[in-house]
Amino acid sequence: MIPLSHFLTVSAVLFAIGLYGVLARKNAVIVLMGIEIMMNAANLNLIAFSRFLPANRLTGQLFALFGITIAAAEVAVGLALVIAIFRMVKTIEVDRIEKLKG
Amino acid sequence: MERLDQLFVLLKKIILQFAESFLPAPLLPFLSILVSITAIAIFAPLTMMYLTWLERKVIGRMQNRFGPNRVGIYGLLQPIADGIKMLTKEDVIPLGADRVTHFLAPVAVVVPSLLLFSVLPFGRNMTAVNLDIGLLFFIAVSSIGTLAIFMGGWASRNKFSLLGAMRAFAQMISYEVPLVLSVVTVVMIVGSLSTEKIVEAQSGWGGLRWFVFTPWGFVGFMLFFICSVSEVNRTPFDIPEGESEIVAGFHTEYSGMKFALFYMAEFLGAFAYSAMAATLFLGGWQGPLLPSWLWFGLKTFCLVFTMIWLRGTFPRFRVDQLMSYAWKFLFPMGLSNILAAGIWYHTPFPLSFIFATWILLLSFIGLSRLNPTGTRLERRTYRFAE
Amino acid sequence: MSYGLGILKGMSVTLKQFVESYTKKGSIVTVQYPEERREDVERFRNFPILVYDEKPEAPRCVACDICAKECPPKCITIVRDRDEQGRGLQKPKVFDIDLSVCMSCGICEEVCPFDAIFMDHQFELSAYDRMESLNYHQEKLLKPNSYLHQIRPTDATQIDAKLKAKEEAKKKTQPGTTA
Amino acid sequence: MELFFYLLATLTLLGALGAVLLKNLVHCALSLILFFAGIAGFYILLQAEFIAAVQILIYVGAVATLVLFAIMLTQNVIGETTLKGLGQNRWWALGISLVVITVLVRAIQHQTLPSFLPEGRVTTNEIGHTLVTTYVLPFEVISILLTGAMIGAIVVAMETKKNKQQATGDRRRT
Repeated sequence: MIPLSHFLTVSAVLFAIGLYGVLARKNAVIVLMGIEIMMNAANLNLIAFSRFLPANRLTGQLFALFGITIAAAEVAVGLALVIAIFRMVKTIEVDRIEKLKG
Repeated sequence: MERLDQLFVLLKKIILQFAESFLPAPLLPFLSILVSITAIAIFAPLTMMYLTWLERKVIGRMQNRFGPNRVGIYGLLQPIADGIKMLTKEDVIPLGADRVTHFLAPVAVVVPSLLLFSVLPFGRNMTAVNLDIGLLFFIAVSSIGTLAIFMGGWASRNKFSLLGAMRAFAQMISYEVPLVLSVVTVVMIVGSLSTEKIVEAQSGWGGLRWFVFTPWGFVGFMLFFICSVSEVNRTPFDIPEGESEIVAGFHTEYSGMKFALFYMAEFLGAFAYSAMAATLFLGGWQGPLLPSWLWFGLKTFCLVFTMIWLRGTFPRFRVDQLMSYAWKFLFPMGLSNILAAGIWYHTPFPLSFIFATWILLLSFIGLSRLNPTGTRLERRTYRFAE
Repeated sequence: MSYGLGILKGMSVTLKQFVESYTKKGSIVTVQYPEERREDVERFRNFPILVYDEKPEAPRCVACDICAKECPPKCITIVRDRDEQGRGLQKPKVFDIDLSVCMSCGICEEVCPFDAIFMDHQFELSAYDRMESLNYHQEKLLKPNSYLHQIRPTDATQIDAKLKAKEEAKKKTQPGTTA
Repeated sequence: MELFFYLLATLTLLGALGAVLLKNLVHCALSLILFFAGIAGFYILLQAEFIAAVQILIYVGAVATLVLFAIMLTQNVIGETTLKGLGQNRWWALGISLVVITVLVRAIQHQTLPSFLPEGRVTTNEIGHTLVTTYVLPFEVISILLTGAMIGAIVVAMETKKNKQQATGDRRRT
């Protein structure tokens, strides 16, 4: 019987890995992947709590469902932006895209 | 009759009883799962082998020639000969390819198409894994196959296979949407995702309760079947491995056993999709006289035969026709099908059929009128290599 | 309202073919080669053969080398026979055709003024090594006129009639000039 | 049961680390897919099959495809996907994420968490039912959000006449 704390530690570690990915990587696509990993870690927490808490067990799963749809929409818009940036500036290195001129 | 109908279920019971004597008690549930897994693991490759044989015979006969008839009587040992040939062929890994993905791609293609079999209701209480979200599982697993094809195409690091992989990607995504829409109508009417309940909902009146006889069911069946032909990359939607344009598409660089796996995945997918089409719209294993698993086999065989028949008849789609057909015709048809099913569900009997057919006919004519057939590609503009 | 009927029409054609292949007698055209054989077609041409009238030593060929010059892949090699004093004879000493090169186009048969070379119907000539065993020498190429009659009756009779007519014409002019 | 948990945990952590650390972009994407599959495995362990199937359908089916398409579109040459690797501020990033891990794990240890498992399972039609009765407002808002995001993404990424010339133009200049 796996206690709840195990699930929480795993999702915490995953969240940290996602955070590291967002902060350390230069390529915009990998940054978006990092955000995806963080979103998934949060969803994992939701489902873990919905499994262990005796109160109405449904809300956790419902909010995880909403979390998944929002993450999907967010990735779609993020990648559209990345492609638009690539078309203009020919590079998607995050630290090179800081020129604000038109 | 009952014993014949439950033949395989009784067989499994006998095996379990026999194993009970020497196996410890907690292992029994694993054993029952193991038995159904081995049943599928034996059944799937066999059907795949004899589907290849069937395809070559039927297409041969359609082109006024015999199919394979040299190896064994009527060429029945031909699949075994093909298998041996595939095994003994040298396994070439191109220099530029990165080994890991090149090796993983065929595995990642076959595994989903085998997983599809676990949810199919082969007969009365003969579904391997009776999930209550069986249909959702079927669709989710079939979307993994698309990725594996991309892996294969990208890993072999040559222009043709990458082109094929990108084409496969675009095609399978844009045909998955109408597929899911046509499945939504059945789920909406039956009210459950489990394949068992869907089949039970179609029983009664000696087969007249099958969904295919309702207006929305017929259109849904057509949509599902067309989309499944394209999900499996078979003619007339086989652009990813269009032999004429891009050598062999995503499995150009594969030879020997790996190519056999790609080939196997295609046929397993074809069988699984036709079985699901039969379950959803033709009343799975419902049927008056014959045992249930025979009815399931007959219906799936007819659908697979139509897939092969399509292959013997139609030329290949152009890429832009393929895309516009999916988004401009099948997708709106799926939406109007859901509308028709909703109306059919809530109106009393005589009126429901009239309304539903009226809506569907209207949308069919309207969409066919809207989609100009015979559009030419606009003049190609050439950009010189920079 | 006829959207989609084209598809059904197309599919009905292939279905008809499929069903007919079982019912109609002549619809399957394949010939099961080793067991069944296609009947011989007169103008079928495979590799060339040399024809002799009575004795294999005196073939019709006079080693005029026209066919060797005309042969596109140049697979015919002819050496004229010489008698003791070294004068050329109207007979080839060496006449080789390299069957692995010959594309059985039949040009040698057309250009031959003496109707000495014809295209054979025999095509099962596989050999183990490419070089030596497919380079047919004169003995292998020579075939009696009767064989020609057997495989190409109409052409053979016409050619015999033509030869005979030439024979008389020569005999008629021959006594004239000697007298 | 514990065996599955540890197996899945290693699989998922490997996938996440691979997605973040690997040099070759497409390898990152493939390990991301491994990560998504691992998360779906966790959901099955937590008896949330519906969410696991939805996770596979949406993430492995669509999001990973989207990421791969983006990688393909933003790479000038196929295969040349090695990149300059990590940014120079990666030590800072490592420090911050370590701090985050210690804070979270400490919080989990001190918390008294329910350890017994309530019986009864959440069935799919229960989810469907509550989704359309008590949670109907967020359900509608989500559908609007999704359509908005979809149209927005298309408009942003679309190649219009204006920026089509820009795309080809740039390449000719550099």
